[in-house]
Amino acid sequence: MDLPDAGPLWLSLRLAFITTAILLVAGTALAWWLAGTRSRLKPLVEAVTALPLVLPPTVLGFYLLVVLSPNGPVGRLWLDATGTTLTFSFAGIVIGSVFYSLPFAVQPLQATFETIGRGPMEAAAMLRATPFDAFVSVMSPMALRGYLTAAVLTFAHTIGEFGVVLMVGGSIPGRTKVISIAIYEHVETIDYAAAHVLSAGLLVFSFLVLVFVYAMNRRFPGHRG
Amino acid sequence: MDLPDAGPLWLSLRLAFITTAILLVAGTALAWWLAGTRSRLKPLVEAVTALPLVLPPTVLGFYLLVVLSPNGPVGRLWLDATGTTLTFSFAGIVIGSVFYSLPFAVQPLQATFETIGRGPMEAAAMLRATPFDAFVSVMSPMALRGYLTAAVLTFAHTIGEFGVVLMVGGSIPGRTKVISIAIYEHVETIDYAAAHVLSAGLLVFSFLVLVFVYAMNRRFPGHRG
Amino acid sequence: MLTIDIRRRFAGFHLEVAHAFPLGGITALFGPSGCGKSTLLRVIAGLDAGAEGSVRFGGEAWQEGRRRLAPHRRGVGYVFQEARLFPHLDVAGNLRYAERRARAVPGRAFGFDDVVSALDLGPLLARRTGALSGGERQRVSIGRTLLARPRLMLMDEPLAALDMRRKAGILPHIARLPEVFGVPVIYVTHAIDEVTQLADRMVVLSDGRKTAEGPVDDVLARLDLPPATGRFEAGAVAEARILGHDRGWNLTRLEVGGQVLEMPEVDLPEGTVVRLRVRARDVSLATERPRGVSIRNILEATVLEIAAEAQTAFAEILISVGGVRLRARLTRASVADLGLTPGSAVFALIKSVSFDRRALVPAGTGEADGEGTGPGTGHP
Amino acid sequence: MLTIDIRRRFAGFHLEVAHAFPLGGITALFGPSGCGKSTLLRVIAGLDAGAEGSVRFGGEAWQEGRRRLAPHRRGVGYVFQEARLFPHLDVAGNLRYAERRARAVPGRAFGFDDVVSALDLGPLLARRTGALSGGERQRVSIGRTLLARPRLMLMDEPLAALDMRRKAGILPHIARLPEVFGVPVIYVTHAIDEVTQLADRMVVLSDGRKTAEGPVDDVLARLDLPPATGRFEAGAVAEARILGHDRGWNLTRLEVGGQVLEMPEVDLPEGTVVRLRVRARDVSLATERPRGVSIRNILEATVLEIAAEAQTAFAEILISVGGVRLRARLTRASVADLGLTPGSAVFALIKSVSFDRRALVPAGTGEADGEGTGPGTGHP
Amino acid sequence: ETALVAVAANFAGVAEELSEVYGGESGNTVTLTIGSTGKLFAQIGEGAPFNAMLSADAATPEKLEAAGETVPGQRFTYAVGRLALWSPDETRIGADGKAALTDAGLRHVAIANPDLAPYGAAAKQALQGLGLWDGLQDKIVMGQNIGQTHSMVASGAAELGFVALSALLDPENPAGGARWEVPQDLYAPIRQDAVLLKAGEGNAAAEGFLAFLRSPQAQDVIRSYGYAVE
Ligand SMILES: Nc1ncnc2c1ncn2[C@@H]1O[C@H](COP(=O)(O)OP(=O)(O)OP(=O)(O)O)[C@@H](O)[C@H]1O
Ligand SMILES: Nc1ncnc2c1ncn2[C@@H]1O[C@H](COP(=O)(O)OP(=O)(O)OP(=O)(O)O)[C@@H](O)[C@H]1O
Ligand code: MOO
Ligand SMILES: [Mg+2]
Ligand SMILES: [Mg+2]
Repeated sequence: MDLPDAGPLWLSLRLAFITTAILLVAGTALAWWLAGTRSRLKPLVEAVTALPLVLPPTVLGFYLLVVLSPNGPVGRLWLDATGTTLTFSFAGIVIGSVFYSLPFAVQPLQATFETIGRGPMEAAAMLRATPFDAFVSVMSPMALRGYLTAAVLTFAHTIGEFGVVLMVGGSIPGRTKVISIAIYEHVETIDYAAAHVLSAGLLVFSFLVLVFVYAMNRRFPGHRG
Repeated sequence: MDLPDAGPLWLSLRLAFITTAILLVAGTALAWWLAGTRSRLKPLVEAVTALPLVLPPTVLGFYLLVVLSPNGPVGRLWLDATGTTLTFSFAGIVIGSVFYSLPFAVQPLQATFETIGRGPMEAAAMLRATPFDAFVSVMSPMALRGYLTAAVLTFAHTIGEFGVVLMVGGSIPGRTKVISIAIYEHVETIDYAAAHVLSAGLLVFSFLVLVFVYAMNRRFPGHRG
Repeated sequence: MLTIDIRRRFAGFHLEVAHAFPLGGITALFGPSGCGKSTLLRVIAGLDAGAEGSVRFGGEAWQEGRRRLAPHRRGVGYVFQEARLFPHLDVAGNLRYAERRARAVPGRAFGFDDVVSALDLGPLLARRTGALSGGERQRVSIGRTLLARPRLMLMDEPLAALDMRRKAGILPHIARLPEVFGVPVIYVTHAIDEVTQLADRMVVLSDGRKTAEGPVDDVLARLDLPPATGRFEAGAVAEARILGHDRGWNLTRLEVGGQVLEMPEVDLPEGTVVRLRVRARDVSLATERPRGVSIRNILEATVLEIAAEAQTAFAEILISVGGVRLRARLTRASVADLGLTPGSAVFALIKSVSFDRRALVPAGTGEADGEGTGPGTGHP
Repeated sequence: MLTIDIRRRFAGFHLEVAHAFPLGGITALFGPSGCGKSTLLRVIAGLDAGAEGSVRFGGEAWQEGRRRLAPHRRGVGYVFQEARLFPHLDVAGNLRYAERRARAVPGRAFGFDDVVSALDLGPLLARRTGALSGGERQRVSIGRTLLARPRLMLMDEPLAALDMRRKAGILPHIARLPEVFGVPVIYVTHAIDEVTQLADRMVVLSDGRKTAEGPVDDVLARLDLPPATGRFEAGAVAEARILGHDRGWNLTRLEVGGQVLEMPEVDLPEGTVVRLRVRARDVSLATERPRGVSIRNILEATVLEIAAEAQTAFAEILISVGGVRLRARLTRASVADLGLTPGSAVFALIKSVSFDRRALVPAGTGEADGEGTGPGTGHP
Repeated sequence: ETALVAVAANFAGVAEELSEVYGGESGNTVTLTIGSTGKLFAQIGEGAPFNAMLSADAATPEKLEAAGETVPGQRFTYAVGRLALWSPDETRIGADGKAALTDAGLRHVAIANPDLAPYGAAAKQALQGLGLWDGLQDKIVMGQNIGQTHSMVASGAAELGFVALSALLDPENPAGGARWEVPQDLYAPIRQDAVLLKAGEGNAAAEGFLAFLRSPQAQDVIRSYGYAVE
């Protein structure tokens, strides 16, 4: 057997890193708003953030495809702005992944923010920290465990997910064919040996990454009792 | 158009309820152990609980199929014990869902337990509460937000997921053909109208459930700063 | 006896204490911030997994080496320094939580309502714990612990957040715990007035070591303790018998060492024997009986001992009033001016108003070991 | 001036206070637990979103109706009742956090090391905040707030968790804040001794309303305040001039109302004018000059006023010592026995040892409005 | 020149070999993207950049043509799939496949979803032809495509399954066990059609590859995988 092509793995890692990065930032904003708001809209927004999970990935991918394609509103804008289509492009699968993994980032962050409460932010404000400064320098390190959870769930889920990415991205080698699609295709085309190798590699690699992350978290503990 | 068959929806709801219930219990045990342990194994176990996410669902389903089939170790035991196969049964897709959604339950719970710390448990012990009692009567209500997150992620993900369920369950109408598979089939067979109806129904239904859950959570707030 | 012999090592701090706490009355654990008081309580409660040594409660081994009896089986109550109310329950919920888990104490019922009224918790019952002031939180915490009917109460600076009036309202209840519940109390504080008002005995910790122990007044009177420990509050305790009351002037007459002493009226029947705390700084001495002074208590006494404190203005004089030992704190200059020496006959002048409500020491619930006798004991 | 006129309504509690705090010196906010002290501080700091009314700091409008200036722009420092250290930083990290965000105060540098040594934080610097004792936590919190160089310090019972010696070590630093930093302090406490030692003025809150305000001794002397407010500590403050020291006996002689008084030696030069607190309960009266008593201070005085307290043993007598007003607390019985009436000539007997270190009142840092003059002001 | 060609999963292995051969001969590069037929249809409708499509059926290319997504007149059948009943357990299937299907110890038969997959429709027809369809209802489990169906059997979870003969004959990776090639009269031919998509108009690589598929050289390869050709 040949050595499997490393391309899909790099693509997956890029996708997962970018998706995780975007979601940690955007998810933070949304989670922070949700944790602090007294708006009557809060339960509605909370429900909406969980909705992407409810649809089967392929089906969600289908709707995203419709929205992002040049016939759709978003795809049209993108095409006019960049001259390229959003569907079947790396940018497109990033958007798909971000949308689909949104709950994995928002929910743990919100839960952590709410559990920590406003006390530390108040203390920081009394030391002249602006809300943004206080958030960055106090709230987020205290919420480290929540960030870890959000990052791990988002990252792992983006690595493993393929329904949305396949639909929106079209499995184009080098552009949108990520490792999960590659493995999926090996199984579908009954090339089990290749599937085993890739799966084992992916599992071992992910395991090592995760162990490293968790071990670091243990060495620099955040807020513990 | 006919009214869509309600069978897959009930099946999905049953599956999601049972999976969520099992995971809230089992996930609690695991998350509690992880939050409290000083074992050197902790980062390893933490990494392992996130691993199911890394594999594409269909591929994970394939491996589960191997393990759960009568030729596999678990399936053999089950067959000997019950006379029925685990694969292509409701029990089998429950196991598959539980396994796949494990991280969605364990991670938010662990994060919440760690953020709360041991103080409240100590206080309860000083009021003669056994560890179990203290956990049930103090820790878990304080961790309400974490449970909510775990339940919503698990429930929604189980409703929407179909790769694992499809593989392990074999899409048997009335037994293992859940709503996500039904919607998927409509999309694949280019019956978009039916897919839209089912998707819209599922979204609206899920949205209402989620809004209700979040609104309740707001009316009976747990621990807020 | 609660017998401990424990070690706990943190980076930069080492606690090593052996002590036997009688299971009766109130023992104050006193010492400066950071000396290890809370740590010691945690070890006794079984909350510190890192401690070594032995903790024995009567016949029960609570800790032997690193083997520990689970905290919830020890039946100790713990009022934490930071209250630790359950945020998901309202105030009533917190109290009921404890009540439901209490062990019945036959005979000596002390119910929810009693605790609520004693601690004035009524207006707070429906409150979320997040909506309590600092002092309110602490009162709820005390009430909650009481309702669990512990066999041993550990209290970690429970009154630090309370104002003087509330303190005064709660102190008597704490003082009566050993009597009412047969529950011994170990009471951590750095407030010497709480020690003098509450405790029968005290243990002084300093930097992780026990530096003094014994009856409160003996310890407070020790000359080798650092002055900040409470020299200002030091004094002696005299046994006194109530002779009668003067309702018109709101005074109570007592007999001390065969002589009569007056203090603001207390509500105790004639003949009661009480322990009266007399602060050294409230005692003046005279070589002739003064006349026409507002000071009502002028007792004949003999100087037993004089300890001048070098580098300070002060001297401490041990006197005998008909065999009862009292202390007087004077300036060294006065000692010289009056020519006091051991053996001098003097008059001790004690202002009646110097007896505030702290003056009466709860008549110690006996240092007898409470094992098996107290109503709260006898279950695991 | 910090001028507030605010309302805050909770279910079951209603705070409504209008007051003008001079921006200089230390104002004690005093009142029983639950009276609204912390709530008032939170409103001043801008942390309470539900308050209505106005808060004006000098020329700046901090709150007008429900429009509020963001808390972090107010430049107030807040020592919280529960410390609120940042758990993800060690002690040094907590201090540096504040230091980095401080506004430079030209001329009056007061660095990290000064704070560390003043509060004895050196041994704690590398500690996790979770590994601090209750008192240690509070010291770090005070240090952190100082290092942020606030324009106004709000302190919520900062010393409740500290022992007497540590308290004594820190109090002078707090007392000097207004001088050293030009930073006014509003100091919440229920401990009357902290009020008497620290504060120039006090505001008494009771159940959400301001019930008294003014210089500390005036307030404490008011007869209409509930006795628990600190009657026991009440007294009068007399202006006194240091005449000289008796190094041999460690005594200092002062002139009060043209007469001489002795107290334990204080380290102040001859001629200094000080304010001396004399507790009413430490003053006895006599109709003839006693002889041969250890009480060294026997001052000629005239009775001005007698207030008997019904239902109690006590009476409070206002006397004049050469024009200086002092208070004496006697039993009503003694007043009758000595036949005291306004105008009686008496001798006031004051034990020298009754002057502890609390006796000298910091020479008030001037009630002048500090706006624009203090180094900490002038930025938004 | 390069072309992006969408291929139905069941033909992916053959297509790979063919694209290599074609690439070597023509100098053009053909990149394959694999998908289920339904998904590919949706993607093409939304502007997927595929130049050509090798469908698993005949109906989808027809629909694409009707929708105007193809270069008209280029549709042709590149392979005819054949159905096999397969078990990894050699003893499961004897000479008569029907006997294996009526064995009392049989718990599950896997087929592809007849609504989604041509091989599934064929399997259904075959079972109906054998008169077993109604009787086996309890035992039938379905994959969404022929690949999943194959996995269900390969894992041992289903004792028997109707799979693509091509998957069993893969020269690199021949399947063991026992098989029964379903008589072709039991099901309508599984015609797999190819079309040139609009995006492939004028793309020499795509047009060339489709032409190559019809060459005898390519047809030999296709046959070697167990497909028939027309
Ligand atoms: N987990 C820990 N790790 C390291 N040092 C600790 C830990 N817990 C406590 N200490 C240190 O041990 C010493 C004793 O702490 P302890 O809390 O027992 O003091 P304390 O006497 O209760 O003081 P306070 O009156 O201020 O509450 C302190 O110096 C504290 O910093
Ligand atoms: N969020 C809230 N909701 C309802 N009531 C509240 C809330 N916060 C405070 N209170 C009530 O307001 C009153 C004043 O509280 P505050 O914390 O200001 O008291 P405090 O004077 O600081 O008391 P302490 O000395 O005990 O800290 C208390 O009765 C308290 O229970
Ligand atoms: O290749 Mo198919 O679409 O599973 O018959
Ligand atoms: Mg402590
Ligand atoms: Mg308060």
